[in-house]
Amino acid sequence: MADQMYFEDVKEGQELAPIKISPDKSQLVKFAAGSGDFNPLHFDEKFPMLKAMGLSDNIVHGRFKYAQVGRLVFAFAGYKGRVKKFGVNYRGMDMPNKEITVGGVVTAKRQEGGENLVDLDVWAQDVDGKKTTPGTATVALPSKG
Amino acid sequence: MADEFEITDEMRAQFGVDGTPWTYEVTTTSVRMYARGIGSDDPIHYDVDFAKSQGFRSIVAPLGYIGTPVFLPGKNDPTFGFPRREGGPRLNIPFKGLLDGGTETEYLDVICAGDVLEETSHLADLKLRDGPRGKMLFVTNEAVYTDKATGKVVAKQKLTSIHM
Amino acid sequence: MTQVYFEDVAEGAEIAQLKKNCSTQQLVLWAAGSGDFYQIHYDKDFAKGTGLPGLIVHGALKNAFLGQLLHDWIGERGTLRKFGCAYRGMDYPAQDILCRGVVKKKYSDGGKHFVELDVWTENPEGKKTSPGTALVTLPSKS
Amino acid sequence: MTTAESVISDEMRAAIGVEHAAGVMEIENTNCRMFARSVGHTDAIFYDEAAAKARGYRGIVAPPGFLGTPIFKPGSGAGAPGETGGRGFAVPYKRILNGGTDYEYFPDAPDGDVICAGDTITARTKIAGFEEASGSLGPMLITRRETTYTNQHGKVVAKMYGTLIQY
Repeated sequence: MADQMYFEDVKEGQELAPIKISPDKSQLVKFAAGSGDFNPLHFDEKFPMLKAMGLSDNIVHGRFKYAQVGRLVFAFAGYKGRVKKFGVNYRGMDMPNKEITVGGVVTAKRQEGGENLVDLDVWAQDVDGKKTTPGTATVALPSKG
Repeated sequence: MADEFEITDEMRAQFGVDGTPWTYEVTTTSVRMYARGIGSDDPIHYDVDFAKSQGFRSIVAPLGYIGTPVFLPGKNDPTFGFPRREGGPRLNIPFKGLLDGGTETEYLDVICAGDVLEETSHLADLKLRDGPRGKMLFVTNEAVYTDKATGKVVAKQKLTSIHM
Repeated sequence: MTQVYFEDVAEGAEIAQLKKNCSTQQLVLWAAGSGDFYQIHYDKDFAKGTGLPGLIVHGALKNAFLGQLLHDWIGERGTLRKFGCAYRGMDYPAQDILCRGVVKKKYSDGGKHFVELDVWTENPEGKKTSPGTALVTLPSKS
Repeated sequence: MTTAESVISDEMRAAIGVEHAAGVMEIENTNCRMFARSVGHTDAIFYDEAAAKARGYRGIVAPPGFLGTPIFKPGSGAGAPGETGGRGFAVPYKRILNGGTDYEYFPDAPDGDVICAGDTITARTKIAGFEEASGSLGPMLITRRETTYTNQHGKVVAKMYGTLIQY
């Protein structure tokens, strides 16, 4: 875990340290185990629904990408920060073994209800740069003061 | 038929009507398994002593994980594990296609191993839009998670599915 | 579930069979349940890369099936003392795995009523892919 | 095979009976249910705490063959105790097989107990012995391992006997 980020350190337009991950089938099976979502769409290449959906390979769980955005935001908040809210929309599919880059940027800082809040745009994007999973997050950071 | 589908007042009347509550458990082994599943190596999700040294009750649930529903054979979905509970909204949706539209979680507290949560879920929103292949129905359900020990709401999660 | 009693059991008699047939999903469920994420059980290409014909069923899952066979047979008042098997042959997804057991010996000792069994899993050709033994106690009617 | 060709070294003989570092296994509601679900168990004592207590157990019962989940540390192997012991010796065989696994339980009080959710189990593995044999695979070394599982009350609740075949 990187050093704790403080509210005073943050500037609008600041980019978050990205996470890159290329989930293989083993990773997706572990995610099935962790999340309880055992939909064969994500690990069985013979699953009939794949063909019905016009797909030639398994697809990455949307919630896996959501969780990667969660990792990004959690790392930004640090152990002393608190993630208040984070959400994404699933706009495109990602395939196993293809690199997914999870990124974010600070869109606003504000103080509200005694908290130092930072608003973020967050996303997961595929190798072609398409944001398959865009979203937003709000994090409360500690203050140095 | 799907093309003639309209959102009715009867459907809107189901907004906010909770289904039967269900218990979700957050355990050390379940937190670690989820953390492994997302590829995290942050000790805050694995090492109880370390998490306590950082001021947490126990290892911290990774964002996006709000516990595992109690699984009872015949009462939970065998693929997804979620409870097939009685009560709650029942929509008669004529669309065949289904996509996961989005997930949004609001946290009111940090969720840690050892937490036992009561989850209630209700229909929060319906939206009908025209897509390239006809009508698309956006169904948003909201789940509210309450810590059974303290009675406090710790998280709210909105799940949107797209029917088309 | 009806309770089986020590007096009901005869040496040489077969116990109720348990039939299994593993989907790929069940192998992934087992990976989650057991913590064994070795890819030969769910990644076809990986399995073939190790020289296997395709995905194979975990040996430990077949062992656990035998555990279920015994647990279901002994009923609420029986106890499972020992069970296990050797891994002698591979089983594959979407093929029947028949779990069977035969009473080898029964005896009473120290007020307990013991039953020894031969247990095994069998593939569709009738080959015993996981032969093993078990020791249980059953309640007595007396 | 003659004894002159034995692959069992003095180092291996000295390792017999020596316990490896103990591992801690956690038994919880969630992992008992997951294991039971993955086998296809139907008995409610593996899923439902109230049903298990009604049958006289302390909590959800660990299904047969389930001895808990080792505490996972990132970057380390996740293998359960007893799964890998005995592979570290220099022997002239390249291939390895899991020969089989047997479980023994000690359900009788006062010395034994039934494994239930909430238990923390300490697992200690040792090599019980080596054997050499010659079979259809050619000459082989059989390593017998034994793992003892002791719960938080100091009661031995299970033993696992594993067989590793190198050939």
